[in-house]
Amino acid sequence: MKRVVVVGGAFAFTLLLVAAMRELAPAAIDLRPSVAAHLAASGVEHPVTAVLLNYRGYDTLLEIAVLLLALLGILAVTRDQGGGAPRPVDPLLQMLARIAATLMIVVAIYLLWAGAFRPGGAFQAGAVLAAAMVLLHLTGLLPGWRQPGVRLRWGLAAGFLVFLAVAAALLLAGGLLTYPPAHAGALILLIESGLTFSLGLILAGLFLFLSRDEGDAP
Amino acid sequence: MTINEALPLAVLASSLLPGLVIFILPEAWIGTRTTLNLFGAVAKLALIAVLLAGVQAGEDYGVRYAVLPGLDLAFKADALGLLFITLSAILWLFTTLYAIGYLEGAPHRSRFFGFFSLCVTATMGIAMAANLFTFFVFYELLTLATFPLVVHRGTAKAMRGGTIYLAYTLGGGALLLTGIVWLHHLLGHSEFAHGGVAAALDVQQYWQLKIIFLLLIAGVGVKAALVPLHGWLPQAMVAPAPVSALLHAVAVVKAGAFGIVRIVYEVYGAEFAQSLDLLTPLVVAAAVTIVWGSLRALFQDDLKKRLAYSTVSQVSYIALGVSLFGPIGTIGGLVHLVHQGIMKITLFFCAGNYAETLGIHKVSELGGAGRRMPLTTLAFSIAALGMMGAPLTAGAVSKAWLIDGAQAAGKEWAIWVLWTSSLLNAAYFLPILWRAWFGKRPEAWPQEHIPARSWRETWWLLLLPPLVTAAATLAAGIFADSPISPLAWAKLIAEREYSRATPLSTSTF
Amino acid sequence: MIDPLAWLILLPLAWATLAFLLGPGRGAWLGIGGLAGQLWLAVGLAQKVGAGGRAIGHSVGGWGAPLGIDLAADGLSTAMLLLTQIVALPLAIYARAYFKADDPAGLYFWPLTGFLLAGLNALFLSADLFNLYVTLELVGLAAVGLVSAGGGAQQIAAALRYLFATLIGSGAYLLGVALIYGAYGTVSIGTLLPLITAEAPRLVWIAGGLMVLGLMLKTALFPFHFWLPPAHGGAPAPVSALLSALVVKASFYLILRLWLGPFAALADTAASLTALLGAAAILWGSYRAIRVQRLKMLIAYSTVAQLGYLFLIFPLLSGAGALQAGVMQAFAHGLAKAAMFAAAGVLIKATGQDRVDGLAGAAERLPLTLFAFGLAGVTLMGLPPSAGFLAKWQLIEAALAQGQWLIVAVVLAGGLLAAVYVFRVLRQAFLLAPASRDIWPVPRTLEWTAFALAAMSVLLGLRGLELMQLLRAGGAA
Amino acid sequence: MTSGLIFAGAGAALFAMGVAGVLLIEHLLRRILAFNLMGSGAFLVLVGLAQHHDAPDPVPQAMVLTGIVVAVAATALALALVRRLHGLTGSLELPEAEDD
Repeated sequence: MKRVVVVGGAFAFTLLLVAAMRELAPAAIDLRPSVAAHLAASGVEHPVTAVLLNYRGYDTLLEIAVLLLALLGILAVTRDQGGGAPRPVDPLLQMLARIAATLMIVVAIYLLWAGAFRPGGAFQAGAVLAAAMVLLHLTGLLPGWRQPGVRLRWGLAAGFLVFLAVAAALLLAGGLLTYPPAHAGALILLIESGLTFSLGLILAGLFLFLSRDEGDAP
Repeated sequence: MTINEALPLAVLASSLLPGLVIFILPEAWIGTRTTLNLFGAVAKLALIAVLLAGVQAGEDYGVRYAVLPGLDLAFKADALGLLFITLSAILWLFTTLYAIGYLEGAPHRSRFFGFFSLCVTATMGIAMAANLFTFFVFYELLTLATFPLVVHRGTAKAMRGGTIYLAYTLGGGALLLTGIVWLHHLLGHSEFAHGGVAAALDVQQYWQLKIIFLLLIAGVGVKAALVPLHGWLPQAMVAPAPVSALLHAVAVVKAGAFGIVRIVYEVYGAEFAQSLDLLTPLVVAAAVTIVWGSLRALFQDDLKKRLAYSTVSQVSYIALGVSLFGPIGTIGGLVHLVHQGIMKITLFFCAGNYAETLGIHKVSELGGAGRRMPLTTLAFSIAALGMMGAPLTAGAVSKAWLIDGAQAAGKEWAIWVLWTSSLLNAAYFLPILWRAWFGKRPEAWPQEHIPARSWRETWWLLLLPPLVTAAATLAAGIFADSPISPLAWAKLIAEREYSRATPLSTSTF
Repeated sequence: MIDPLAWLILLPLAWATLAFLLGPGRGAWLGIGGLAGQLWLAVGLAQKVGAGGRAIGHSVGGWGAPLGIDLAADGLSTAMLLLTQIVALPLAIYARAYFKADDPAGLYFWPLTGFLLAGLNALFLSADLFNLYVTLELVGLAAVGLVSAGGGAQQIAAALRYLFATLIGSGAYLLGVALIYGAYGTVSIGTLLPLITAEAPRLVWIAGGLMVLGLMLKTALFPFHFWLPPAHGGAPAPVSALLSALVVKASFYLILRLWLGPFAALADTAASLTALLGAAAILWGSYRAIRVQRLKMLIAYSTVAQLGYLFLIFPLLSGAGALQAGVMQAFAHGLAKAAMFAAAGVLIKATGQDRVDGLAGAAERLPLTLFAFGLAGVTLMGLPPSAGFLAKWQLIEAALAQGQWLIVAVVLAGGLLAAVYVFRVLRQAFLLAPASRDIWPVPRTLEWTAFALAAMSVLLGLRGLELMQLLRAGGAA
Repeated sequence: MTSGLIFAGAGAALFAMGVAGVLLIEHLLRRILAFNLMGSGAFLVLVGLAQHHDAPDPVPQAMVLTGIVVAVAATALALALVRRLHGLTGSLELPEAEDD
């Protein structure tokens, strides 16, 4: 009964929504001209990166906070159970993984650099870094993480702290995340570098902290 | 802040501050607690003396401040308020003395006296409220502060009594609040003023005023124990004797009766209420309550329950006097506010003495108690005779004025009600007196806690308060015509109420 | 010059991160210090907004809406900011004494709480629909993290229910935002205000419905309340207090903000239905609170009921006084419910159990805590003198002015029902205590912070003038 | 019907399917997947509807990037909770709510 109601409701909702979408006239406001007009002052050349880190950089600041927060939530709920011994893995696989991981670090650096003028950026770069770490973990080269020590904690928080420090400094200088056009490029690169590093650790942590949980136990 | 603004607040503070300090005092600090209590009570009396003199000389005492935009917490010490304040403050002093004796050695005394002081503070606030909003604030505070006292003993029976008390009073509070907010919405304020404020409204709104009157009277009628809203009062007699004294004489039922007075005279105005035909139903309700309470009292063997039903009946004398349109009835009602308090508190003190000293709780156990405890029984007899309206007592004065008032208002049937009630009073009080003085003394008292020592039949702290209030019962009757009697003050109030024939318009605010 | 708007967001973010760097279980003083600073900022902001009588804004990035994101503090958002810091500071002091060093529930309390408060402050200040989505998620995930921290199976299950509810809620909100952007090309509230009219295309109506429904789910309005009692009743006391007092208010605030702002033209149609759900919440929540055996479940169901009052104001918003009543109720409930959960935490710590009828002995030994519970109860019952009473008065008056008798009746009935469940607890104080009962000693700080919160909920009832004047500072964004 | 509108319509369908999934599916991992479907639907609507008449708009694209990160965070937290629940109860379904 519940199933019929929910599925029927979902179907009706979709139809209603699509019908309503088709009636839609062009939007009253078009932001593309103003995105383009201020691109020169934004410090980056790619419009999406400009929106992400300059025009709506505040969204991104809070977004990183959400990510760090999710990691905290995972740490708070996870218990150290010691985990099992690393699984025996084919040495050939391990060698391939080492090579892949090295390449992935290079790719991450490229993505970070490319973000300024084409699709790419800190998040993508961080995701590749994290993937490298997960790969190493799965091939038995990197053990799962316990409750983080002080160095790992700094590593996890560094990117957000840099972002926060830049935001605070700019706020003292005038306005929250109001980059002076002359230094916008450098500041954004600084933020992105920090983020790439920490995002890599955080995203990897989402996997590696959980991998030590007793959920693993048979 | 001028002296005239500070004095009403000082009256509140004189019981609020000792009360708050007492809450945090350790249980064993008996001396400090007693000193604080008595200091507060005496200081309050001194402040009230100043106010009495000032009001008689025509001074205005009042203070207000805004709680919300357009909503003021406002106090005034006028003649009517002072009548109630003086009564409560004097009786508070004696009830405190009595309670100190009564609760000696009992647990939770800091809690008890803390809430006790809060009760009196709430009563003072009710008496000095200058608008319905302030009145309601303290009216509900009184409910909250009395609940812990009613359930003080912590037994299942006490809890049941307390729950019933809360159910009635909070329910009544909800009705009262509805009426007050509604009126506040219509008028834009809820101030009290001589001659009333409601007449300023349009004729089209009169039907709303009638419903509001019903809500307001039902709200205060719960505490005033108007039939059929009286059910809590006999249940609440599970409380310790000083609390019963507080409920019946000092604070709670009086707050209800006082509310009726303020609403009739200073919200609607007697003449306006009369013109809306609101007073006649109130007279009828009061008359029914008077007879019903007395009838029920006849059949109670439990002494405190009999006294409780007697209160139901007697408090409605006040409502009756107030709703008899005319100054004479007003004087009768107002003076009974004081007289009933003095007499009923004496009766409860004495009932407490019987219970504490000899373990007597029932009328049927009272045989010969008068010979064992002559002074207590003497005080009881004076107060009981006063309740019947015997000559030379305060009760006689109230009754004479009420009967004259009924005559003047052309409501002869009300005289019959009063006489019927007096006969019923005699029917339930005289057997008690007879039994106590002349009944057969039992082999052993139910539970003798306190042995007699020479002339002292019980602790002096238990004995002194009923003797003083019994003496006051006689004094208020014999010296009724003196300028400092309750009667003289009631006349002053009636004079001020009826001298202003035209209701005040709201523009004076 | 210190700009209070942006610092109210950066400060908690900063101390949360630093607390994380200090390590598990550390950072209490950092949090308390940071919160003291936040309170100072919020009070300063309130003075500025109140004195100026108009909203204060801040364009993040210096671009200005619609390209950039705007922050705005008008009377309503300033009031909510004030409430948040006022409630959170005593609770932080309480939490420091509550969590023992090795308590698994407290290991990440400080950073999670910091992010929670940053999310709340950012939410109250944001004037951008998409940015509000991010703040909603920040608040929601922090709250779920706090509920689940160190918990057993029941608590984890409660956290998961809460998580799914809050994710569906913010998902619906996000779809609404997507439709709005599709229709108008902007998500800035200020820019949208003149664009959305009663003749808006059907899609905008759907968007408004989705957003409001999603937020109702996050506010646990009846019948979407199912997730709240286990989550609030199962978490550690300081967390329950933060959640019940503040977190559910955030999504309510957002509904109010949308209702009064961009969707004002569409809102009338749903007002009666909203109030009806509010009335049902009051009756059902109170009924459950009267029946349940566990103290914290009682308080949690009381939250379900008290949230109902907030939704009674929607049909009255066209007249005077309804917004004021809503904000007063938010303050009254926020302070009183924080006090009540704090007091419950003391009672549970002292007796080692959580049943209402097992408290008789504890009450005698912890009179201050019981007094705090009582004062908070007075506020919840709406009895004078308390902020709850003023809220009730304003609500009844606003309802009378519009002839909404049903609302008057529900408010009065709700107060009486609240009395039933509050006195269920209070009467334990007066029962004859069982002869022997182990009472564990409890830090005095816990008792006094609970009392301070309760006292504030009562004292606000004696002086609500400034708060109401603050609300006059209008002009969103 | 432009390509943007097709994307948006598909997004609406995905969203509805996701919600139905979260409501109906007891198995927690699949419920988390359903939630992700729901999020993807909303992102598709955001990007698709915005370019419904015209060329791509960078603003909703940036918003979607932000939204994806938030969804990743929520998914990770949900997975952690589910694993913990599994560790404690051995079950991948929610126990009956304890209402008292």
